[in-house]
Amino acid sequence: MARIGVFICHCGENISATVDVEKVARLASKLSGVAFSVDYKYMCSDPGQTLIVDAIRKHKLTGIVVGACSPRMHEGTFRKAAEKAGINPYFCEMANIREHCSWVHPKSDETTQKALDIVRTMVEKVKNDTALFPIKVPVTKTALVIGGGIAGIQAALDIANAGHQVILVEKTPSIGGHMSQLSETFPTLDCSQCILTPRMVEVAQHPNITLHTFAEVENVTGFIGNFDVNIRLKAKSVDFSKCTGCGSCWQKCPSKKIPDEFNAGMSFRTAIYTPFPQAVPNKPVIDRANCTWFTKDGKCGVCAKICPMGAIDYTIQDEIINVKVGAIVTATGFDIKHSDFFPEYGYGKHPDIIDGLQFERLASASGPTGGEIRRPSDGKVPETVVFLACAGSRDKAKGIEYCSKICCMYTAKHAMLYKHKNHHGKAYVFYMDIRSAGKSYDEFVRRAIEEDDVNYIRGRVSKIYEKNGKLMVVGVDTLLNAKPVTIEADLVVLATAVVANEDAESVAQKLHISYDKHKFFAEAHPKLKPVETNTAGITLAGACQSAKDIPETVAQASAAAAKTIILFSGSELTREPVVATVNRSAAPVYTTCTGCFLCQEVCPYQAIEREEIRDRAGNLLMNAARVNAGLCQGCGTCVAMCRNKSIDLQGFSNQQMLSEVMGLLNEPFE
Amino acid sequence: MKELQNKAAELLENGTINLLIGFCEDGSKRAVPCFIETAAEANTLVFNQDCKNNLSVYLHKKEVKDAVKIGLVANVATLRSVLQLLSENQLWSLTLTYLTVNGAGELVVLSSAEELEGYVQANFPTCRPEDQEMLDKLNAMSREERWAFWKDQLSECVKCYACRAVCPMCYCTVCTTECNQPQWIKTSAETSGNFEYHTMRAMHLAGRCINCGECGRICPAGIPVHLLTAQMNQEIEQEFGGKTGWSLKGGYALNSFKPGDKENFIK
Amino acid sequence: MRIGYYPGCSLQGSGREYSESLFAVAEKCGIELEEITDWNCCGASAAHSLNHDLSVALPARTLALAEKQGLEQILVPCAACFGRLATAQQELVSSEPMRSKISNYLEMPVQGSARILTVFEFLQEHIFPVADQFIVNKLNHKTACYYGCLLSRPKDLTRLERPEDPMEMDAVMEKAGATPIDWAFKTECCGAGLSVSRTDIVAKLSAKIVEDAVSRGAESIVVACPMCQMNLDLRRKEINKQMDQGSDIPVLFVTQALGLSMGISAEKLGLNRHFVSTGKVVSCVGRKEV
Amino acid sequence: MAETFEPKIVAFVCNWCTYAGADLAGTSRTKYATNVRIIRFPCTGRIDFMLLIKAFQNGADGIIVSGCHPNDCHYTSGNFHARRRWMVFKSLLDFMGFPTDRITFSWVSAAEGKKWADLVNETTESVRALGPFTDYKNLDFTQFNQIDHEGIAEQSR
Repeated sequence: MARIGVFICHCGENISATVDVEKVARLASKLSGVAFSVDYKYMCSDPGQTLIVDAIRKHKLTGIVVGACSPRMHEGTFRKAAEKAGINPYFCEMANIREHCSWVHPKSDETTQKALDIVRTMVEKVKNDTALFPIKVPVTKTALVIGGGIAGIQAALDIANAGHQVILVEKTPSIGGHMSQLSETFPTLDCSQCILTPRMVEVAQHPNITLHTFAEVENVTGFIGNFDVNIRLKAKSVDFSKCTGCGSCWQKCPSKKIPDEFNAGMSFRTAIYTPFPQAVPNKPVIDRANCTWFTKDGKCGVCAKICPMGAIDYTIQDEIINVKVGAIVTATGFDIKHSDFFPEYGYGKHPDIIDGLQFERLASASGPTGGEIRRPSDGKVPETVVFLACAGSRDKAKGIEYCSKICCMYTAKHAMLYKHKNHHGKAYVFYMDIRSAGKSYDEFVRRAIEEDDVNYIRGRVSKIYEKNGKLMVVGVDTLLNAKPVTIEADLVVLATAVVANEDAESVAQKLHISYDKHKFFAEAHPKLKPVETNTAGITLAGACQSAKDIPETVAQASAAAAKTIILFSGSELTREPVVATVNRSAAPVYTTCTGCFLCQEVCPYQAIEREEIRDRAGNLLMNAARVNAGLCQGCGTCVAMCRNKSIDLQGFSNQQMLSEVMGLLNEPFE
Repeated sequence: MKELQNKAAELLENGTINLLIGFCEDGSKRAVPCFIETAAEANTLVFNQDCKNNLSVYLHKKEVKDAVKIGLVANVATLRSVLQLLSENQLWSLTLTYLTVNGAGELVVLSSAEELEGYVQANFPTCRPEDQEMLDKLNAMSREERWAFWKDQLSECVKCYACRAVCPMCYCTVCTTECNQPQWIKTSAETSGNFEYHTMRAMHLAGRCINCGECGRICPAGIPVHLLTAQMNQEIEQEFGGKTGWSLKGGYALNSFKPGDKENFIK
Repeated sequence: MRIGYYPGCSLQGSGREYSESLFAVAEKCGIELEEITDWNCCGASAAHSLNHDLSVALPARTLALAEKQGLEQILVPCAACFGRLATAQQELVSSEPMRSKISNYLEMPVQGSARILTVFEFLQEHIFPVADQFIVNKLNHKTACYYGCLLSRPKDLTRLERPEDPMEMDAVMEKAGATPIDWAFKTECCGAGLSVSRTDIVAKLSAKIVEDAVSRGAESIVVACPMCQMNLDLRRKEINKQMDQGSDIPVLFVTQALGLSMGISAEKLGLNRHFVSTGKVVSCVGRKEV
Repeated sequence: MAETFEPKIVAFVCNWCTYAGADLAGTSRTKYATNVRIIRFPCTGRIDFMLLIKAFQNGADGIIVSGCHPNDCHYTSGNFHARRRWMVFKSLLDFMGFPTDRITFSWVSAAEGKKWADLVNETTESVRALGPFTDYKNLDFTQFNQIDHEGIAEQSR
């Protein structure tokens, strides 16, 4: 027999001002199953909670209803109190008589009546509460980090330094990502590679980190704490155990006309190559799509002949390895639009209209021009350079409404670098707004404008066309007496929009994480869970979630690492027991589930699995659904979906919800 | 007819099937379901216009399931229900062979799910004219008239659950009507409870019912309950597309969605 | 397939040679154009900026008449007219209330169902398939295809494949055996309606266009809009004043050029109606490769 | 002296959007009709149509069903599934002649305290205009009446 305690809170005046709390408490005491009822000034205060604890003990209460504020406010508080008093915390329900009653209605009998109704409803619910216990899930303390850019590197190092195993997967032949392509970094203008390469080496040498370059995640199954991942190690065609990275192979490779990704297509590389001098690992792979041996079957083979260690092996095949991990950090990075995306700027047909990454390479000491800024078409040093911020970004017509965030800063940097290298050159920047929020960011931009006299023009550029050797940049100066301007430039740099990787969608589908309409991965909550995804155990780091600069990326990477380390802090993790369950009973019924599996489709978390129920002899008797408590987030869509109520949701069970409805509508009594 | 009998005999003979569910005539020459286990009995088989029963409903019965290799004499409606059942992961333990007679009056034997799917899609039935007529009539009525109609009809319901028993899609071992914790459906047969039951039944069958019409035909009180699901199916097909009992892949309208689904009824 | 034809005011006045050449070419290819009986002003002049309902009602009447006439396709050569008719059609089709409102005004039903063809669509779909057999001589010369604004914007209406750098007219000229140049002012503004009120502005803007075309070696400018043609041709004296050294580059309608390649006589194509002599182009006909 | 009819309105809402929206209405002290009683679900996907029937059966005059706007669902797709279920359920009730104007479906986000208040007020007004929901009760009354008649017939013989 239920013995329910009802505790009505005045919340100072907040409730008692419009609700006759004494009356509510008095009438509540008459409700069936209610053994004790009281009102008090501040239930959430220490004395208030003590009052509850004592009452539970004294009156041997089996459950309590706290008539106070919203459960979203204090449910936790009062459940703790209940637990302290020795009853299962899930026998505590809150009747929201403040937000939903006293605050929104005037002082009146109706308001008091409503408060009582709400209390009565929750009394009915609590009578049907069941003891719930936190769910424990075992955890494999190894993390998978996808992507070897600065985000992946940072996350991997943090997790590894906390003493956990890390598997780092990078799809290109070297880690380093876009950051390794950058020349200098804002707002300090320190050399990107100088700060990055030590980290890369650290990763390579870290005892807790297993590095797989030239590899991609094939598929992911399992759930938080227990992911099962297949990784494809693409055929390198080079036996790394033998290779010393001497480089004679790529020096001799005859196919030399392959656009160099690292230099943003502004130079060429060979078919067997290491992406850049500081690559980690610093050993070459064969790009089979462009290697004569593979394209013109068996022709060439120079590298094999030249290699002193006999490390070249054309027969190596892709290999799939299987790993078990407890958490996954997604750090797959971003891409940018290229000049061919802009019809108004000539569909990229002009070689001297380049994007930001290409400029980085031009300005980089390790770049194709050795750090001298020369234009691609004829290698001349440009006398006038025009920079266009917001090329594509914040432009509905281009389908990119968002701000790419980093462009304002790197455009200022680019202009600065150009001016530093060519004091007499002219630099113009067309911009919409300057978004330089960030530590010493605005100072940086001001410096470009004031000290390096970069000419900032507030306006857009409608078109660029070539006229006797010059690029005519036609735009508008919206400030002062707004007028159209045309600038004759030698080089134009488009700060093109930051976009999600081409394969972002397929990656998201492999990981079962959601993504926004621009294919950036979606965080679990825009404010309070900016690092987690909707799939428990998978976190996000860096620009795969949204455009970010380096400090932000590193911060988020460390945050993702922290989340992972928290998950690894115990040998098993505990989860809220508000999850769905499919009933099971003794033979010969086993379960009322008919195994139609129509519920599988509606689960956003792939939490509903197939269970084969067999007899002792091992004969298959029936198939039935089973909810994986590790994956279930407790939305209950499957419950409402199930025709014969074989699935139920703990904490919001059919019995509970129905009795709430009934309780609500039963006529009150005096 | 002879052809059918011979084929049945042959299948039973060569062990393709251990049990044949079909029709034979009872004393008063009415076609009734029969279960044939030996080739010898095959000559009692009949298959004609008044073989209306949807025999697929028997496939849920344990004693039938035990035969494992089963032949089914079926009209298109029945075949549709088998298709739907397969798409809902039922009948997994059975090996089925289907005997039917096509429009040209020739015997057709289907021995695989794929063949079944092909045949059903090629001979897909449309809504029975008499049903369509009723639906149109009801839809033309005013809200109050419809309410009066169903009130009147459902007050006749005695909750015998024949409509449930005869429905191949109602294969739940325990039905919500039998749930008593909580008690979802009033056990007594008063009209409000009947309304409750038939609403639930229609909701559970909406987008799954294959419109064989058995529930309506069987109802001792003569309530046209089959119209509820028929109407629902039409609306669902219109709103979300997809036919019931059409393919092995299924495609249940109520466990899927499109972000752009109709929501003009939502404030 | 019957094809309706809506001339609008220009093609009966300042741009007569446009319709003359259009009909000449159509006739050559054995295609009949059916003028919409009792058609009225498209509202391009002032109506559309003064009264929205009127801006829809005017073109709507023409569309209604076309429907009554049972026309499924209507060719609207004039860029401005096309803009108005297409815009109105879009409104009619997208809004049932608007439809009923307008048909009330017109006192006749209107659906906006007929397909409105730009001159490019007409040429591609109806002339191209048969053109080759009629093209007798190549217009061997460099030409600048000038589209202007109304034929390229807004892009959902004009349906050009690449609005910022259209190629439709270039394709026609290639067929006619000319060499379209890649230039920068394809879709710039010629000054349009300011032709009379602010000739000076027209001169400035048009000068840029002529200048770029000439500087890139074009020997003719080809247009498909009567307004563009008028500004670049009629206003040449003022334009030349804006340029270091003037130019006598002729400005043809795309249909005139195509007509020439089909060996249709200059008179029939109305080439004599221009202010800037078109003799140069005529003389290019059949000339050896450039 | 007939006083104005005060309808009983039951609101089935999801925890993350509409319940929070109602909380917001509270914290911003937005006043609205006292007639509504809220029942909290984790997600609109959890709301079982049977509960709506039960509510009506037990004397609710009107019902509000509300959750997150499309694409805002805390569980990404619960409200999309709910939307279809509602659509089918509503048309079934329509077909059976049930007065579906007593059910209001709505999207109310956690930020729309005002919208919640308005929704409650409008629904209260419209349901008040419809009057008490008797159709359901009458279902059984008519039966009793019939039985009753038969009883009388018995005696009169």
